[in-house]
Parts: sequence; structure tokens; C-alpha cells
Amino acid sequence: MAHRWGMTIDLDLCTGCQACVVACQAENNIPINTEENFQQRRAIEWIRVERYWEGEFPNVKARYIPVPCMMCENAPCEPVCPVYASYHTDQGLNFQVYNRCIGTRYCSVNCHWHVRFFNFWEPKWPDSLKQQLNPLVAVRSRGVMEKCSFCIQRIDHAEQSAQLQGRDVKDGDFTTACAQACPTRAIVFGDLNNADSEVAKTVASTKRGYQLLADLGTNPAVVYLKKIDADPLPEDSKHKYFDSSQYTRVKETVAVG
Amino acid sequence: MATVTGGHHVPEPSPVTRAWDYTPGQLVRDGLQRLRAKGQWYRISLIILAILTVIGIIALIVQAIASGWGDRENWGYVAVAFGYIMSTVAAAPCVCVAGRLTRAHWRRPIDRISEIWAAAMIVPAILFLLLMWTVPNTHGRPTIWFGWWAAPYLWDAILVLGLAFTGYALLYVSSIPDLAIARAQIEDGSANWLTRKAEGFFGTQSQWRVIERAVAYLGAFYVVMYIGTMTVIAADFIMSLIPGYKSAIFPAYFAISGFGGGVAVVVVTASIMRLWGGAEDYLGREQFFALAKIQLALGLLFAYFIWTDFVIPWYGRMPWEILQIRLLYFDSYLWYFVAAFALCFISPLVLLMWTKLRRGRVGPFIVSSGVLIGLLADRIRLFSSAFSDKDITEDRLHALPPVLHPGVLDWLIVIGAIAACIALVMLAMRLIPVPSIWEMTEGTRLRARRRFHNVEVTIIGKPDY
Amino acid sequence: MGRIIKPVIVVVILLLVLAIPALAVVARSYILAPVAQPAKAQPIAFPHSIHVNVVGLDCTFCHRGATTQADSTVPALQLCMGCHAIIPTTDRPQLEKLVNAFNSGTPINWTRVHQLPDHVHFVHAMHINAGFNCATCHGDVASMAPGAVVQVRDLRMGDCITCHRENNAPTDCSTCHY
Amino acid sequence: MQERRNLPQMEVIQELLLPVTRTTMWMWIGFIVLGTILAAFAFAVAWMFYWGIGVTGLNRPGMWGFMIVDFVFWIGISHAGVMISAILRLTQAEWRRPVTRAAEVMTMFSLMTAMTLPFIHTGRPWRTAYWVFPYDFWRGIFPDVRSALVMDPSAVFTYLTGTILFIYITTVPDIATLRDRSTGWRKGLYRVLALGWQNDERQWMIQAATGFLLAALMLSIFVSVHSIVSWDFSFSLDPVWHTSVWAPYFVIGAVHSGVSAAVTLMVLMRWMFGFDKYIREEHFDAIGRLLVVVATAWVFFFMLDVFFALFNQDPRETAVMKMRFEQWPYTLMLVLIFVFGYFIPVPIWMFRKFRRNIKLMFWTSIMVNIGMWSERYWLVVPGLERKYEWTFDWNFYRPGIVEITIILGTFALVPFLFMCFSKIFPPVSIWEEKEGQNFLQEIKVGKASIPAIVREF
Repeated sequence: MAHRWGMTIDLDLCTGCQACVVACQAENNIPINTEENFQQRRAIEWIRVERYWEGEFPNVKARYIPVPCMMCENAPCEPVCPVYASYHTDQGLNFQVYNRCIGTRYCSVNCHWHVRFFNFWEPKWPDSLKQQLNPLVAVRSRGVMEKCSFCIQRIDHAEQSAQLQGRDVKDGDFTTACAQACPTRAIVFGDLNNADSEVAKTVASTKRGYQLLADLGTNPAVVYLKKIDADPLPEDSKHKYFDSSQYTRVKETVAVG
Repeated sequence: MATVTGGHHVPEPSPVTRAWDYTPGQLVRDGLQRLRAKGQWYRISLIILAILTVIGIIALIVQAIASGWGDRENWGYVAVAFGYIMSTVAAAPCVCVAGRLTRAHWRRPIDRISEIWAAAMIVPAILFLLLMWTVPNTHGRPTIWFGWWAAPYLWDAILVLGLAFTGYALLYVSSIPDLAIARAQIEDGSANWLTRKAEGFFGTQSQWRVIERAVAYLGAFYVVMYIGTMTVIAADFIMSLIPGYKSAIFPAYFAISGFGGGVAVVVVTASIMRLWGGAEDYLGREQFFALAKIQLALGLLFAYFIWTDFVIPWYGRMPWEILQIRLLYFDSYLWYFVAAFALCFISPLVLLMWTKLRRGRVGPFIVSSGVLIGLLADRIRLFSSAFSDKDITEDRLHALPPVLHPGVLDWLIVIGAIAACIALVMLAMRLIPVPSIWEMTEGTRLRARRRFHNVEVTIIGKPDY
Repeated sequence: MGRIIKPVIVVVILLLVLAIPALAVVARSYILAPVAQPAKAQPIAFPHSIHVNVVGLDCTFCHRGATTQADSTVPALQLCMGCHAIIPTTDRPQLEKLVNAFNSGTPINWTRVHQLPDHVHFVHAMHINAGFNCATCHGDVASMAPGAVVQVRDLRMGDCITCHRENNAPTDCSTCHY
Repeated sequence: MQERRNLPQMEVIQELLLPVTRTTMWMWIGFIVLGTILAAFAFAVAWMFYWGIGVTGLNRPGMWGFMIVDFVFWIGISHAGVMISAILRLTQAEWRRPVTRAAEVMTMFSLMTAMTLPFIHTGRPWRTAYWVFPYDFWRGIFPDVRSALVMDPSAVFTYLTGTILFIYITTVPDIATLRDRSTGWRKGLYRVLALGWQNDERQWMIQAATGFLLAALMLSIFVSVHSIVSWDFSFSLDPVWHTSVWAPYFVIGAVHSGVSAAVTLMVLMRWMFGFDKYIREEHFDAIGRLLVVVATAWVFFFMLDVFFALFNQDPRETAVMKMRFEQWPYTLMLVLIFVFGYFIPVPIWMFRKFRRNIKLMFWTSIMVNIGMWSERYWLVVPGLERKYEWTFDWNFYRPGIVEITIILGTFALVPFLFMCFSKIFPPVSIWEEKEGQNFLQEIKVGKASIPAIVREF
């Protein structure tokens, strides 16, 4: 059975420490984000930790939510690309082919999670950092869209090793850089189609799961687990879309097993 | 075949409308003749229509008593009747406005045929008043009224009744000169009560100017009112009753398909007038050719608008959008949609594309009859999907609502309403000459044959008023 | 005469204009193709023929990565010196270069012949383990002149895709590009 | 009521060939000023190619900006051509004659300008050219026809091809006129282009039939082009973009701005080339009446768009709408759209006296296009800035100096190319003008004499 790579992100465990962001930057040769880049809103972060406030002052709480690419099953970014640079792999990954991309940026326009990034400039590293670039990941030139790939180089490597050893990929053979770096194991990566994997078990058993913007019907592969709040805010002051009441839908929409 | 410098070849003037060569006296005699003499078939068909109308009214009363006002789905086919009449009968007068606005000469015999349908506007107005109680108030449902006072009832009523009133006013004003002719010419006491209304019209220059202006402005106002009314009906009677159906093109589609129905009504009426109404000298190839061109254009627009209504949710792929197109196009009303699409778009396109058919008299008639049937299917598709049982306060469609197929009672209501309209128009033809005498007279004056180099061509005057 | 010649001239000009894209494709396919490039100069004229034909070495004896990993790896000088420590260098200037380089500790900058773009990930191990010979892609390197290894196969994407299709290998973009 | 005079044929030819034969002072000024702007434009484009899209003001939610807005605008302007030459030709509107050629040429050049914009707007234009021309069948991968961005160039280039053919077909008789009156390299050029036109009956038949056929065929392209441009936006899920009304709404808006631009062009030709005898007040009168209808239809669709975006009170659409209505600069744009696009010009066009006032027509037509440019900005940009409920990703877009230069450049490019065209070919169709002279007749009704035309078919 084909893999369907997925991720669960437990917001109850997330401390907003940004270790995943740093790990991702290092793993995937992401250009250095300067302050200017951030201010111009051109920073590239394949996974980013968004902080938002819930409730009205003074009853206000800070929340964190790490946002990688959702790897939608019906990704809106795919049919709009004129050159198939944004496409669906047979493993259910929503994938970006850099060398095919011409930079129309339509995919970013039609991505509602804002996880597709454009290289506005040619990426540059100081000489001292050039040796730390990951040789397994292509460095993207300017004018190209890029986004989280669920560390496809690791997936490919794991699959190839398994194939050379004559077996299937096991849960835990590998994980993405963000999941690997997460100190609280809030991010868990695995195969949703493998009923024995940790993510599949979590998705099947949780009562806290929800997907971001699930109402668009794209069926994201990233499932968030709602924060367990000891001292919850009154219902009406909650953010309508982040603290989703749609968690029951997850079981219908995420194919398990 | 000869050419005029510039390359456009001018065909021999075809035997278009013989009435262009009539003298004014002939035109008047002819018009009054048609006003007086109505044959046996006229009486028989009027009686049949009256019976159908009465049956329809009885069916409506039975329906109302049996099901009451509470359940919207029982009124689905009353709504269909209303929507169908609004998009055919009520649209017919717009045809004459289009002709007048572009100062097209072919319009002259057609004008009255299209205006006379305004006589039936009382039928949709009554149906609307019945239906108003089935439409929920704006609370908790999508609406374009944004909390206006007494919305939607008051404003819908103003629009529909205002449209009916404008229609009657347009018909009356544009027939004043003819009524005045009838008043002056009929001396044997058979002049009807309406002619007496034209007492004060003597054809002075200022009176003509007033009439011309009034016809032009009332006509333009009628079209604007019509589009407004159709927009509001589309919003309040259809879109807001299907949760999550938010297609901004839909009101425009509703109006455009209505125009198609209006042209079809005019073509069919003109064909009947030509065959049995004694107007064959007036309605030549020229008229059918022009009307068929409009019918073709509106058929293309029908497809274009329905395509845009369809393709956006198709690309959106959100769950409720998928349900919406399944409801309207695929699952529930597939065959109604197919019928509408085939008859309102494919048949006009495939048949009227050929100049031969367009220029003939049979082609446009067949296509237009098809359009009228197709529109009925389309209105069933729209109104019954809107009036079927579901919770309209939901923000989105979560499941396909049940299908409302018509029962015997439903058909009787629909047929009765249509019969009432036709009967009213036939009665109106007793009172008002069809085609219009004064417009034809004007037309004969503004036309001439002239030699141009070595061919004879038709010259048309375009007064610059 | 003019009635015929003029249209002919117009048509010819039109065809020439239309030929520009066709010529571009042809140029891209043949003139600019990697196989059309001449052999690249190497720091040492390494004779594959002697190592393979005379000594009888297997490709993977030196290119050891090829069976287990993505890169086929160019052997380090230590590996060369495993044999060449005992082979005399007199009158053999090429060998002298090797020994000098080893002694002075300077690596040899081989000129890469089979250079895929950075955005292509070719994994030797997968292909070798699927049963392909090195020669399938690299040609008969053993018979090439010393220091004159050339690319014999196109090895552009169309070539890869064709071969993948023929062998039921995955043609998903993410197989090679990430 | 017509200002027409009977002109001898020689005079018609001589006067309409004026821009070809003589370069007036205004033309020199135009060439120099527009050329300067074009130089800046070329520099800005080169700068952007060299450094990348980073030199613009685009950012992460606001991935599309000025250039796309301007693209939509110029595509809109191009709709004047078919509207005037095809639709009016098919409906035998007599007043089309002096404007058909100019409108078609404007169509051709504005289409070219428009297509430049999305091309230079891509991240890697060289790759765009590489994928698209010729198609990259080398790798066995084709463009994705589901994407509106593939349909769009196809539609636009079809339209461009059709327009060029149409211009050519309708210019051949005039080229022959020029061929017979020129010497030197021009004679050679015209001789080749005239395709052996001898003014005989058969040739006229073929020419007329081809013209009508092309006009009829181009009607469908005409509708499809701007519909597909609108689908570039409404195929996405973005709030306020994802709406079905955009296709006809864009088309009617395009006609509105295009026909207004044709008015501007007519006035400019009167002023620059002195075509007062050919582009007369009656033409402005007729086109003004057409504009009233078009503008009203446009407002109807505009209202549909706004009302039915708010219809469901979907928080996402409402957020964008709120921003459009309440925030600078969208408030200003809304005012510009309504006041410049409708509420000033249309009441003015309602009056015959004002329709016949050339200066007033000029300024109202300019006004409409300012309004329509704002409309495109108002439609396109806010949808990205408030994309869904990701408040932390909301942002504003402000154009950079490079983009502004490029936009100014496009506004210089079209008139510049038009002037170049009118140095080689007559910008007003000579044969159509002559034909019109013959077609116009008069009818006597009682004492009054009423203008009349020959019925063509």
C-alpha cells in the first residue's frame, strides 16, 4: 500500500521554542532570513511557529502553532500551476519541483496556509556557512517557489535503504528534521496509511485532533491536537478557526488504515 | 449580384415584409380589421384556456387548503409557475425596448407583439403575493437586504408589482395612438372601452413627442426594473434558500435566460400571428431573421453564464461546492439540466447557426418552442431545489436535499398559470391592434428604394431624435 | 512569372520564420547535447583501459560508493597508492604526477565528466542493485583513450525518463528532484 | 443633423494619408516624450531581470501586484477592438467607420503590452520562454492545461493572431493605395504587403467575406479572453476572488474601459492628425450612447459582485470587503471607481450636447480609465492581503519604484507603437471611409430631410 506521510502536532506539548524552525533551516538549505526579509514579509520558513493571542484583554492567552506545509490531499496549489511544478506525488505528498518552476506564484496565491515561499533574491551564504549546506537538498535559485517537503531527501533515503535491504520502511526508520529536533516530541511524523505507526494511532485515538482550515475540504495530512487548557477562556472569546470545533470531522476525513 | 464600392455585396431586396409597401390607409384598415374580426378558433381556444385557468385556480386552492402555508416544499411548483412566467411573459416586452433603443427597423411589426404580453403581468403578480408567505424573513439566512426594514417582503413586492404596473403603463402608452385611430375610425359603436381612454390624443407634434419620450423611457425603465426584479427573485427565492449557494453570476444568469424566454415568446407569438392571426404581410423573413439572431446570441450567453456558474465551484472543490453542483447539475436535477441545456443552448446554436434556417420561418419557431420548454425544465431545476426541505439557516450545504418531482396538482397549477397568461393576451388583442398601426406607418415613411449605381437598394432613414 | 515567384518568396520567408523554433529544438537536441562535447582535459591522463583490460579490475574496485550509496565516489590517492607504491614511475610522467601529489599531500582535481545539474539526485546504488552495468550509462570506458573519458550517453531528463519508463522505474518528479 | 460633407475622393485619400506622409510637430513631441519614458521602462525591466523580483514591492501574501493589475487593464483596453470593429460591423452600425482601424490597432498593441507584463512578472522569465516557446516535449512533460495560466496565454495569443489577421485583411486595400503613391523602400514594402491587390470585384468579395468571418469568429474569442483572465483569479479559493460573476463582469468592464479608450484615441487622432472631417461629433454622440448602456451594465455587475460577496456574511469575505470599504487606499479607489467610472461620465453622456463636446468626451473617457484602473487594483490586490483568517499573515502591498516605472512604460508603449503604425499605415481606414460616403443617403419625409443609410443585408 502506498504511503501517506503525515504529521501530528500536539499543541499541548508545543512550547514555541522554535527548535523545529532552526532544524528545518539547517536541513533544507533555507536562505538566511535577515531582519529586512522579515519586515518585508519575504522570509522563508518552511516550518514557522505562529504566535497568536486568544481572548480579549485582559483575559488573553498567547498560543503557538507550528505551521509546516499541510500536504493537502486535494491541494489548491496544484491545479493552478501552469507547468506542473507543484504536483502530487504518488505518496500523497504535495511536492514542488524547483527546476520546473517558472515563478508565476499562483500556487502561493492559492495556498491558504501560506506555506509556499518565493525566492525574491538569489540566496547567499557567507563563505563560512557554505560548507554546512546539505548536499542532499538542492539550493533554490531566485525566482523559484519552495516549501516544506516533509524532508523528502530523508524519505527517499529511507525508502532506498529499505529497498536495498529488501524490506518495507518501518515506522521510526527516519523522521523529519523538525520532528527530530522537537524537544517535547510535539511533532510526530509517520505513515498515516500504516495502522501501526505512531501518527496513525494518535489520529485514530485522539479526541483533540483537528486540521487547519479543514472546511476547505483539502484534507491536510497535518493533524493538530488541541491544547488542553486548565483554565479555558470563555467560548465566545476563542478564535473561531484555530480552536476548532471540527475535531470530530478528522476521523471522517483522514483515511486511517 | 453586384457590388457597391467598398465590397459589401448587396443582395436583391428579398420579399421581406409586404406591409412596407402598404399605404397608411391600408395599414389602418388592416389593423382595425384584425381588431374586429376574431374567428371561431379564437373563441374555442379562449374557452379552453379559460377552463385550464379555472382548473389551475382550483388546484391552487386545493393545494393551499391541503398543505397550508407552513411547508415551503408544497409551494415549490407554484414558485416554478411564477418563475417561469416571470422569465418568459414578463421578459417579452423587453424585446421591443431593444429594437427601439437601437432604432432597428425590423422591430416595427414586432413591437406590439412583444408589448402585448405585458397584459398578462397580473398573473405573476398574483402568484408572487401568494408565494411571499413561504419565503422566510431575512433573519439567520443569507440575504442582500442587510437588515432593511420589512425586507424582503416589502421590497420584493414593490419590485414585482412595480414591474407589472410599468408593463401595463408601457403597453397603454405605446398603444394610445392606435387607440386614437380606432376611436376615430370605428363609428358603428363597436369601439371598445379602451379606445375611449385615448380621447385626448389628436396627434399634435407635442403629443407625439410626449408619446415617443414616454415609450422610450418607460421601456428603458421596464428593462431596468426587470433585471432588478429578476436579481431579487434569484436572491430571495432561490439562492438564499440553498445553504451556501453563493454564485454572484446567478441573478444575471436568471435575467439573461429570461430574456431568452422573452424572445422565444415573441417568436412563437409572431409565428402564430403569421399563420392564424392574419398578419402574414407584416411578419416577414426580416423579423424572424433578426429575432433568431438575438435568440442565438442569448442562447450563447445562456451557456456562457451557466458555465461560469458551474466552473467556479468545480475548480473550488470545497465540500459544499461539490454538493452544490451535484444538486444543481449532476445528481438531483440532472435530466432537468440536460433538457434545459439542450433546448436553450444546443438547439439554438446548432440550428440557428445556419443562415438559411435563421432566415426561414420554421427554424426560429421550432427553436423558440424548444427554448420555452427548456426554460420550464430549468425553472423546475432551480425552484424545486430551492424549495425542497432543508434547514436554510445552515451556512453550508451538508447533504443533498430531497428532490421535488412534480405531481398532478403541480402540473395543473403550472399549466393553469400559463393558460391564464395566454388568455389575457388573447383578450388584450381584442382591444389593441396587433401589430401596431402607427409604428408601421412610421416605418413605411422612413423607407425607400433607390437606384445605387446599377442596383436597386433599400434605404432606411435613421432620424436623429 | 511574377505571379508565381512572389508567393513563393513570401512562403519561403514565412517558413524561415516558423523554422526558428524548430531550429531551437534541433540545436538543443544535437549541437548543445552533452554527447556532442569534446573530451575534457584531466590533470592526469588516467588509462582506464590498463586498469580494466590488463589488470582486470572491476569498476567498483575503485569506485566503491557505487554499490552502496548515491555517489560512485572517485577513489582517494591512498587507494591508488595501495598498488602504485610498488609500481616504478620511471619514464612514466603521469604516474610521477600521482606519486608527487600523494607525497606532497595535494589532492588531484579531476575534471568531472558526468556532471548532472545540482537539482538532480542520481543514486548509483539503486541502479547497480537493480542490475544495470556501469557501461549502460557510462559506455565502454575501458576502451577510451587515457585521460579522454567522454560522456557517451545523453543523460538529460528525456533520456532518464525514457529508461525509467522502459524499466518500470518510478517517474515521479520527486524521485530525482528535491 | 450629420456633420458630414461630401468630400471628393482625392481629398479623402490625401487627408487620411497625412500621418504617413508628414510628421507633425505633435508627433515629434510624442515620439520624444514617449521614447524617453520607454527608455526608463527598458531600464526598469532590465534591472528587474538582473536582480530578481526582489526589487518590486511584492511580499508573501501579496504575490501579485501592479503588473498583474496592469495586465488586466491592458487586456481590458484591447476589448475595444472587437467591440467596435466586429460587433458594430455585424450590426451595421454606420458610425464605426472612422474608428475601426484605430481600435483594432490599439487592440493589437495593448495585447502585446499586456502579455509582456505577466511574462516579466514571473520569477524566471527565461524559463517561461523556454517552457512555452517551444513546448518542452523533450522531457515528455507538457504544461498543465487545467491551469488558467495556460489557457490565458492561449486565449490571448489567439486573440492577437486574429486581430493581426483582421487588421491586415482590412488594410490591404489601403496598402494598395499607398503602393500606388509611394517610391523607394516604402514602395517595395507596400508591394509585398498589398498581395497584388488590384481593386477588382472578386478581390473585394473575398476581402469582405474574410472580414465578416473573422469578425464573427473573434466574438467568441473576445468573450473568452477576459473570462479566462478573470479565471486567473477566480479559480483560486481566495475570498472575494472565488466568485462566479467575475468572467462576465471582467468582460463588460473591459468593454467599458476599452470603448472609453477608443474615445480617447479618437480625440487624440483629431488633435494630432487633424481628422476633424472624418471623426465627427456624430461619432462621439453614437459612441457616447453606447457607453451609457455599457457603463450601466458594468455597474450592474459591479453591484452583483459586491452584494453577493456580502450575501452569505462569510467572515472571510466580509473581512476583505471591510478592508476594501474602510481602509486607505481602497476607500479612495472605491470613490474613483464609482465617481470616475460612472457617476461623473454617465450623467454627462446622457446629454446630447455634452456627447458632442469633444473636450468633455476626452476628459470623461480619461476619467473612466482612471476609474477602471483603480477597479482592477481594487479587485485584485485586497483579495491577497486578507487571505483567510491568518491574521498574522495579513499584509499590505506597496508598489516599488521599479513597478511604477514599468506601469508608466506600458502607458507609453501603446501610444508609441500606435504612432509608429500610423507612420506606415493610415490609422483611419480609407476605403471604409469612402464606402461610408457612398452609403450615407437622405430621405425626405414631408418637409424634413432625414439621414438614411443603405441597408447592407
